[in-house]
This record gives sequence, C-alpha cells and structure tokens, in this order.
Amino acid sequence: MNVAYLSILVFSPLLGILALLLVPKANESLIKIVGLLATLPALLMSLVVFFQYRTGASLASFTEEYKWFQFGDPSTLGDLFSIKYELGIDGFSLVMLVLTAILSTLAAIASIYIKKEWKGYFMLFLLLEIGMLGVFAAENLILFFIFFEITLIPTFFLIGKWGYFEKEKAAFSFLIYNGLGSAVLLIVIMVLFARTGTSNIEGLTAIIASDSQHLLLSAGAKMGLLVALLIAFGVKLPIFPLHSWMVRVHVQASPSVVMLHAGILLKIGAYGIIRFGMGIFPDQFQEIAVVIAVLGVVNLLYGAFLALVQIDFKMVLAYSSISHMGIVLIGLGALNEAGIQGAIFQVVSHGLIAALLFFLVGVFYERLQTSNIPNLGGMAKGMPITAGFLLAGAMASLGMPGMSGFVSEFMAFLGLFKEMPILAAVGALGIILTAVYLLRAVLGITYGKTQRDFAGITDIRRAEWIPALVLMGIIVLIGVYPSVLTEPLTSTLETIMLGIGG
Amino acid sequence: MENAWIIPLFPLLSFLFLIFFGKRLKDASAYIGILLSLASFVYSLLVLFERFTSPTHKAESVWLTIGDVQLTAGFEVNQLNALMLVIVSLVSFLVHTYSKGYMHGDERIHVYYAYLGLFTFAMLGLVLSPNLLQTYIFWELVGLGSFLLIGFYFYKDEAKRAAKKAFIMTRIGDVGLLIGMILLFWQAGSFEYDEIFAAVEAGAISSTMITLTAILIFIGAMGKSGQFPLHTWLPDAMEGPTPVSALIHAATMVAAGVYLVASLFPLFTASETALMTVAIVGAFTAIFAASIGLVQKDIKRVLAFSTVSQLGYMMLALGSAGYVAGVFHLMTHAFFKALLFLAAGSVIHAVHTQDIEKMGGLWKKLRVTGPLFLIGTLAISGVPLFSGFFSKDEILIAAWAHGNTVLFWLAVVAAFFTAFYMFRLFFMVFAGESRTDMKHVKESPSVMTIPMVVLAVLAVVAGYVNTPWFGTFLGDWLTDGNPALGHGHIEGPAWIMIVATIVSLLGIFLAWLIYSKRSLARDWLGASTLYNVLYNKYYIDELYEVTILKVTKGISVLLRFIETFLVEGIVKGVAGAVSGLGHVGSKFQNGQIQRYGTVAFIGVAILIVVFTVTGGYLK
Amino acid sequence: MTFSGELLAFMSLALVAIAGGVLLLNLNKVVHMVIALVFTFVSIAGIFILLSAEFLASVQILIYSGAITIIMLFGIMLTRHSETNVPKTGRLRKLLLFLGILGFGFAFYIGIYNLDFGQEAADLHVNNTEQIGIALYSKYIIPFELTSVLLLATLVGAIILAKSDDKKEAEKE
Amino acid sequence: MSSVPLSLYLALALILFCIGLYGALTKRNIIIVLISIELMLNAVNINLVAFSKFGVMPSITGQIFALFVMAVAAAEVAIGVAILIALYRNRNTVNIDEVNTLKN
Repeated sequence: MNVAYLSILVFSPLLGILALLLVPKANESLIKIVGLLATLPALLMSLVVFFQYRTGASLASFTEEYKWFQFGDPSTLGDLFSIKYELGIDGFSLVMLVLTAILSTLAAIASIYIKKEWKGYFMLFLLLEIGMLGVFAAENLILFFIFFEITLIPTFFLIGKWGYFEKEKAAFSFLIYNGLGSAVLLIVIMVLFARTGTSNIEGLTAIIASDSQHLLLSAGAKMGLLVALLIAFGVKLPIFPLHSWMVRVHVQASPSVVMLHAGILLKIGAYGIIRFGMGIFPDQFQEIAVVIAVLGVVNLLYGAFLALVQIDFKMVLAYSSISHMGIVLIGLGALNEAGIQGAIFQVVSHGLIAALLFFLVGVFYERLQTSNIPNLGGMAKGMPITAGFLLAGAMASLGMPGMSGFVSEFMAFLGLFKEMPILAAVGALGIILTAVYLLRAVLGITYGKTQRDFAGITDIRRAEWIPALVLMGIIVLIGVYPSVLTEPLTSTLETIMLGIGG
Repeated sequence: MENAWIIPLFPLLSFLFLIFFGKRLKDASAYIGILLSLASFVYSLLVLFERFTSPTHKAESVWLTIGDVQLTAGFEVNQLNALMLVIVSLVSFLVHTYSKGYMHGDERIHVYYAYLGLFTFAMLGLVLSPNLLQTYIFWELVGLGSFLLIGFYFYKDEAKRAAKKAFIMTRIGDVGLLIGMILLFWQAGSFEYDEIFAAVEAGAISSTMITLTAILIFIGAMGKSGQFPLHTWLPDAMEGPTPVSALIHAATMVAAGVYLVASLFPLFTASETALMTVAIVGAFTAIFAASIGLVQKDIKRVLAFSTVSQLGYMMLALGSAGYVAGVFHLMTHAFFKALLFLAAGSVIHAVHTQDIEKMGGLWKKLRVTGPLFLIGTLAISGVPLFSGFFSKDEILIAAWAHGNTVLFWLAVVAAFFTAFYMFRLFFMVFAGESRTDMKHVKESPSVMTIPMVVLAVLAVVAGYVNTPWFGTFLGDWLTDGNPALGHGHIEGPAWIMIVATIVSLLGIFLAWLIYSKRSLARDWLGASTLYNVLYNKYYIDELYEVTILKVTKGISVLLRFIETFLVEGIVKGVAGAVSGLGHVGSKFQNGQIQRYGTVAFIGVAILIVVFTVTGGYLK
Repeated sequence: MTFSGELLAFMSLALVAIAGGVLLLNLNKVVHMVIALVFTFVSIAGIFILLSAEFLASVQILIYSGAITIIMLFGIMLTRHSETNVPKTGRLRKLLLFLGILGFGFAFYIGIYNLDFGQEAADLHVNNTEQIGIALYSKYIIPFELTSVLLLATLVGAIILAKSDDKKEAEKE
Repeated sequence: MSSVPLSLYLALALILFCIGLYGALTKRNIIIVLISIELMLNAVNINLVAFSKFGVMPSITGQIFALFVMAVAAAEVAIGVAILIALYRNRNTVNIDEVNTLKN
C-alpha cells in the first residue's frame, strides 16, 4: 500500500475546507454540495481498506511513522521521550473509521436542515470529521489527544450556533464537562509518558505488561491512572452521574450534529476505555470489573427509568443513549470474549441506531416543529414512511433480532451471565424497560388518534431517503450477518484477551 | 428436505416485496401474498411426506464467532418440526386467502399482507430452528409480527394499547427465556438442542440448574402462550383484524410457547419440579380462563379466553409428560380454533358488531358460516367423533396417568366450562330471534367461506390420526426413535373418556337450557359479585395497573427527582464552584503588581514545600 | 567548625547584615530605612572579603553603599513622603506571605543544610583584580560589551523618563 | 581550609533574600520596594561569590557574574528612580496601591 494512505484519509476533509473558503458565502446549494463531496474521499478510502482487509490484506502496511519532536538528547535517549506522528489501524479502529466516514457523509446529507451560515457550518463540520477520523487512526497517545481536542472545539460551535433554544447553555455544559475530561486525560497521558518515555499505544501496553513488579509505577498509581481514564472517557460515554451535559446536547443541537455526536463522539469514550483502559491496564481492569458491570447496570436501568417519563422524544432518545451505553459497560465488565465483543458491537450498533433515530427526529421536526410526544400522535397517518422508519428504528434499538441491537445486547448479556449471573439478571430487567419506554414513545408518536392536521405535510423526500435507507440497511446487515463485524474484530479481541489473560 | 430452508423465504419475499412495491399494487398485493404462502404450504407438505420415509435432517453453518465459540444457524427437520411446518403454513395460507375477502377495500391492504408475510416467515423460521438461539431470534420476530398485526388499526387508541401490551407482556416472558437460554448455554456449552439434551442426559448439569433454566424458559413460553399470569395481553390482542386473530391466536404464535416446551421436552422431563410447574400453571390457566370465558360479551374475547384455556390444556399435557397429547391437541386446536375465529370474523363481517348481546338468529341468514361455526364449537367442546374429543381425551388420560389427580379434575371442570361457554356463544349468536336490525346481513363471499370449509373438514378429521380406536399413528411417528419423549400412547382407564363425554354434553345441555330454551332465568347472573369478578377478568389488569405500573412509574419519578436535584445539583455545584473560583481569582487581578507577585510567590512556595516534603510525585 | 577569627568575623558581619535587613522592615521613616540598608551593604562587602573577593568588595562599597544609596536618597528627597495617610497592608496578606516565606526558607534550608562540595579554590585572593580583569576581557568580553550597551540604554532611558515634559509644564503654569 | 563552611554563607544569603522578598511584597512605598529588590540581588551575589570559592568547580567566574549583577542592579535602580520621579510628577504619590494601570 502506498505511503501516507491513512494520512490522506484522515485529512481529506481539509480539501473541502479549502474549497469552501473559495465559495461565496451566500451560495447555499454549492456550499452544501461541496460539504457533502468533501466527506466522500474518506468514505471511499475507508471502504476500500475495509474490503481489502476482508479479502485478507494485512493492516500493518498502513502504519505510518514520522519523527515529530523529542525531549532530551536523542543521542543518549534514543527513541525514548520522542513523540512520533504515528497512524495505524487494527480491526477495531478500522470498523470505527468506516462508521465515522459513513455517518459523516450521511450527516452531511442531513445538514439540509441547517438554516443559516452554511459556510461556517460545513467548515466546522469537516474539521470535526478530521478530528474523529484522527482519533481512531492515531497510534500515539499524544496524537490521539490532539485529535480528541480537535473534535471538541468544532462540536462546541456546532452546538452553540446551530442548535435550538437553549443551545448556548448546552454548548457550554458540553465544553465544561468534556474539557474537564480532557484535562484528566492529559494528566494520565503525561504521567504515562513521563514514566515510560513513550506514548506509542502498543509500546505502552508492552511496557506496562512487562512491569508486573510495579517498578515503573506502583500498583496504586496504575489503579489511579485507570480510574482517571475511566472518568475522562466516562464523561464522553457518558457514565452515570456524568451524563447531564449529554442530555442537554442531544435535545438542543441540530439533528445532523446529534447524529455525529451520538453516533461517533460518544463512542470515542467507549473506544478509549477499551483501547487504553483495558488495553494498557488489563490487570487493574480485572480488579474493578465488578464496579464496571455495576455501573453498567445502573446506567442501563437509570436511563431506562428516566426515559420512561420524558415527554420530549429527544429526551427519550437521550436517556436511551445513556441506557444503551450501560450495555457497553456491562459487556466490558464481563471481561470475557462474548462480553467485550458485545460491547464493541454495541458501540457500532448504537452509533447507527442513534444516528437513524435522530435523523428521523430531524425529518419530522423540520415539518411539524415539535418533538413533544403528546403533540405528535398518529403520525403514521400523515407521514407513514417516516413513521415506519421510526418504528423500525425503535425495534432496532430495543434489540429486535435481525437487527444489530440484538446481537450486541445478546453478547453483552451472554458474557455477563457467565461471570455475574445475579447482576446480569437485574440488568435483564433493562431489556423489558427498554421495550416499554421505546414503545411508549414511538407508539405515542406514530399510533393513536391523529393529534394535528397533516394536510400539506409531505412524507420523507428524495435526499432524505438516503440516510434512512443506508442506516437501516447496515443495521439489518449486521443483525442478520454479524460476521461482517466479527471478522475484522477477531485480532483486536485476541490481543485484549491476551492482555487479560483469559 | 435439504431445501426446507426455502419454506420461510417465500413469506419473507412477500414481506419485502410488498413493503417496497405494495403501494402501487393495491389489491393485487393480496394475490402475491396468497401465492407465496401457498408455495410455502405446498413445500411444507412435500417436506412432511419426505419426513415420513427419511430420518431427521439437520444443516448448519456458522453465524457468529465469539472467541473459540461458534454459534451456528441452520435448520432441522424432525417430526415435530415437519408437522408444525404444515400446520403453520396451511393456516397461514388459508388466512391469507380469507383476508382477501375480509380486508377487501382497505387502502392499507398491502401493508396488511406484508405484515402477514413477516409473521409467517418468523413463525416458519421458529419452527425450523435447530438451536435455542435461533429459536429466540424468530421467537422475537414472531412477537414483532404479532405486534404489527395487532396494531394494524394504528389510529385506534385501543389497538395501540393492545399492541403495546402484547409486545411488553411477551417481552417479559422473553427475558425469562433469554436468561434461561444463556444459563443453559454456559452449562451445556451450546445452544444446540441435541447437545443440550446430551449434556442433560450425561448429568453434566446440576439438577437445580436444570430446574431453574427449565422454569425460566417456561416463563418465556408463558408469555407467548398467554399462561397465567402473563395472559392479559391475549384477550386485548383481539383489536387486530379478525383473520389475524385466527392466525396468531389459534394456530401459530400462541402455540409457539407450547412448541417451545415440546421441543425442549427432554430438559423438562429431567426435572420433576419443572414439569410440575408446567402442569400446575397449565391446569390453573385452563380453568381460570375458562371461568372468565363464561361471561364475556364480545365474540372474539370469548374465543380469546377459550384459546388461553386450551393452551393451558396443552401445557397441562406437557407437564404431565404427555408429549404426544400436547402436540396432538396443539394440532387439532390449530384447526378448530382457526375455524372458529374465521367464522367469527365472517359473522362480524356480516353484522358489523362484536357484541353477542346484539346478535341472535343468524342461523338463517348465514347459511354457510352457521354450520361451520357449529362444527368448530362441537370440536372444541369435545363432542365425540370430532377432533377435539380425541386430543382432549389424550390430555386427560395423560394427567391421570401421571398421578395429578387434582389437576385432572380441574381439567374436567374446565372441559365442562368450555362446552358451556362455547355453546352459550353459539346459541346467543345463531339461535333465537335477532336482537337488532339484521336486514342487511349477507353471507360472506366464497373467498372467505372456502378456507373455513377446509378448516372445518380438518377440524373433524384431524382427530383420527391418533385415536385409541383406529391406531395411534401420530403418536408413534412423533416419538419414533426418541425414547426421551415418552410413549406414543398412554393407556388410561376407559371411564375417563366417558366422563369427558358426559361433562361436555352436560355443558352443552346447560347452555341450551339457559340461552336457547331459556327455561332457566339468567337475570340473576348479571347482578352477582361473582359475575362482576369474572366479567372483569378477576381484576388482573387493574391489579397490574396498581402494582407493577405504579411501582415502575414511581421509580421513574423518584429517579427524575434524583436527576433534577442531585445530579443537576452536582452540576450546579460544580458550576458554582468554578464561577466562585473565578470571582476569587478576579480579586487578585486588581492591577497591583505587588499582589500579583504575592500570589505567584505563595503558589511557588506551596509547590516547593510540597515537593520537598513529599520528595516528588509518584515516587 | 572550629572557632577562629574568621568565624568571628563572619558572625559579626552576618549579624550586622541581618540586623540591617530587619531594621529595613521595621523602621518608619524612609530615610532611616535606607541608612539601615547601608549597614547591610557594607557588611556584605566584608563577607566578600572573607570569600577572597577583594575587588568585588570594593565595587560593592562603591556601587551599593555609594551610588545606589545616593540615588535612593535623591529619589526620596525629590518625592514627598507622608507617613500618616499610607494605608497599611492587610494583616491576612502579611500573615500568608510570612508563612509562605517561612516555608520557602525552610525548604531551601533543607537543601543547603550541610551542603559541602569539599573543594575550595586556593588562589582566588592572589591578584584578585588581575584575575577578574583577564577573565572579563578575554572569556567574557561579549557580555561585558553588552553590559556597556545596557548601561548606555539606562542612561538615555533614565534621562528621558525623569526629564519633565516641558510642554506640559508650560501648560500647567 | 576555611573555617567557615559553605552552608553558613548560603544560610545568610537565604535570610537576606527572604527579608528582601518580604519587603518587596508588603511595603507600600515604591522606594522601599526598590531597596528590597536590591537586597535580594545582594543575597544572590553572596551565593555567587560563595560558590565561586566553594563550588563544584571553584573559579573566578562566580565573581565575574556577581559583577555583572551589580552592573544590572545599578542600571535597574537608575531606571526605577527615574520611573518613580515620572510617576510622582503625574500622580503625586509614591504609594504602590495607586499604581494599578495594569488592571485596564
């Protein structure tokens, strides 16, 4: 494979930003087209890698490594304390890259609902895409952190400028929470770097793994670092009780931004926990696995119960995200193959489902100007296709077999039942509750007596078909043929399991 | 038989095709549905015939890999599966055909047929599953299909509520099934039926675990088959179109629970406790639902409670180790209950009401439906020579032979109730004078009556495949080569058959006295407390309302308080602390270099002292 | 540490220096403070001699005790100092600062306590001025030249700053 | 071998430095602040000269450095007093509290 393939992939949206600079501010349609086109190279390139990998190509050849900067004297320290620009992928990050690229393109399509200042919007949007792609491609903690921060700032503006009524408040709570999370993450990265002299993820993993005598870092310090990592990524995920910013963002941001936010940005939290928490500190992770599983069950039930009493459909979805992220934690807490695989599946699957549901919210909010469940009843009459998709999305979300949600939920519980059956049984209550709150909300919107006049309101239109159909298609594909995901993940899983020693 | 996996694909094709292109086809979509369901029926028949001569066929491929564990998907054709395939595809085909007349003119008919296709696909897939996981997958899809069909009239609030209730109630059972299945997986190391049975037989699983998993799986079956206490969704589910009730609540979905217990029969027989649980729940449900059925006024609700009651019978049979009896009754019940529902649909189609108080005297108007309904009623009441008689008899014998005397007598009483309320229904609908204006009542078109005729024939003759008089062909075939399932026929004392006959005739006679001849007054009934309790279904719904629902709501509200006051409080606290720090910080910024210096120096001093005292961070 | 004349000299010089410093902090009149400081400066010059830096000692007396003190006195004379209306610094701040300095001093004291490199330059006092001169004009020639530039800049800057704005003065009058 | 150990010189320098620091941060009169800073510089000079005699590599360099410090200190005082006078002319005060133009 030619050099710098990954770099080109990650930075390809930059081309769009440059192109947008040349487009006049008022030319709405051109801006939208350029914005959409700019997401395509990354999509195509990531799909190419994906299919090559599926046909047996090795991912190692994609690794890139350049000297970047160095602390201390290179002649005496050698590679120690040098920070390199390292990109590389394995099965897990490849899957996340593909997911990011797909959702970015679809969210760009969903950006038709943006009403003002398209130019600024798309520039920030593309910058956000660079950040997200980079996060998953980075092989180096410091590079990871930089990309992580790149996602933060555009999101802040995207929420704060193009959201709904309380957008500023939402944007600020987003920034404060995530800023704190980043600060904690930075501390962890710096401590690791200072102690081991490397920030390469694989290198760190190897060093910490060989440090079974706790010479570099005491056992307590390792545990502390792991907990700090959990907090840093727990804010993103979010883990109860660090979630309130996320509810606000989900409600206030515009649909296309929430698609990316719920679809990818939350997943960075899970990615980080799996990659760094579990990858670098497997022994410590084992010690707190029970806590993770309990947190997962708490997340699951807490989100579900709260989703049960919400009136705004977006709130329901926000709390359902919290609930679903509980399943990720449950899977991780199980700490066996089934559980971890379930967690990763849930990451991907919830990314798709949440994106689909929020896109549909965008579709009907655009037409009806409300997302309050009592004001919406009987939508199936006026907008049958939208209602159908909504119902299908809800089914996917509540874990209907044949769709991706089931596979992940099933594997996560399969894993946890092996380790902690009683906790898992409590968590299984969540499956019922999920069905209850989703049906309550979705049936409240689509079924029942028609609450309003649907005359003159069109159903889903041309461009809107694409995101709905593509997302639905992938959801069903994963549900019916999960090997499409398991095969790329095999090697990653093996590595993790090797670290855990199980 | 190697290609049996094609069978479920026909209805799936129908579903996909109609979902995407149905809107343009309008009424023609009915033909697609009918044709494809016919295809799967014909194919099922071929498979069944082939199965008579060749052994069980099983084929699988890897579906999902978890580490070293490979979960497979595939299909299996054994005796039970082959039989169920035919029953399901036949009833499905007949319902497809019938719906052409019943749903005529509905502008969403293509959606209706699409849903029917989805449901049939799921049910056939369920029947073909060779392992628990696949069973669970299709089990859920069956739930989805029934949910969609029940909620077909989505604009009615009742339909919405009923659909939601059906989904959630069955989901509660499903979670039991899921837990039981996963526990079993970690015990037996596989989801495959044969491997689970092998593990059970080899004693690899502790007996408590067997009991626990069997009961958990039975909870799943309870949800789908409407066993007490998860039965409340079934009567409400009558909000769907009537042919759907015939499909879902007679032949297929509700039978899935019975089917599940039957296919896991070796697991249940390994635990006496589990068997007992199944038997007790079954018997209780049988009499419980039958007693409610005595007083209902909605024609479909009567049939619904009768379904619940009959399912209880089947469970009782299985719980009494009467594998053949259970499956046999499942089959005969599928035919006569489908017949009854379709006939009821025909009546409703004609008079546009479901209230039996408003009917009467329809015998003369509905010359075809009337006799067909009568055949169904006779069959379900267990009148000799009809199919229900033989299968019910088998169940009673099984219960007696297994030593469940109490349950046996409960079942006998339930049989009496059944005969009574079914004939009460029949007499109120067809006999006597019409109680409302019935001038425009017309017989249904032949597209509706022909399926009923087919079912009526089956309702009569289906019993003869397994009788004590002409040989127990079905039983021998079902248990062939599988000793774990018990004997093909259980010998029982002959008086049981006589008692059963007398009881059912007595029930019919009583119903005749009260509702046709009216020699017994029935006014006093309406006022009594018992009547009210029965009419309101023992207030189970209300009980759930005040207990489970309220508790759930309560927890939600409580958590919302926590959310608003505690979590948000923390947030506000953090925000307050930050802005407070900001205020303190801004005090330093008074422009005086001395103060800047002071603050900076104190900071440095603190750092230096800390470092000196601790000797550096993370030593 | 044996008792010797050198130690006696150091102790007395140190005592004077510290006393000057403490007086600096506690005297009320500005002029008195400056005078107290002169004592400190002079005793530091004595310390320099003890450390075999005779040239530096003389420079110390010339520049600090002479030039700087005089400049200060000029500064005091050119401005008005009323002791009455000067508000006192806040007690809390003083306390905090005192604690901070105490901690700071303590931390450093731990560092220098018993610090000894065991080496001692023997020949610093031999032709001290010559040694300095050679080093300054050979090895440190560039810093030396830069210092001259700095002093020139200071000269110009001080004049410009201190020169009264004639136009403004004229307007005022 | 000198009978006065290095640590005593350093301790003296430390004490003087602390006194100077305290004065620089608490005194209100700009002149006293300037003087305090001079005191701190002197304390540093003691250190430099002490290390020049007792350091790891004893040499004349320490004294040279002290010399430079003195030069800079002289320059600083000159500028400081010049600023003081300019300030006094404009504000008519030498109180440091009233010098807060940094704020805006």
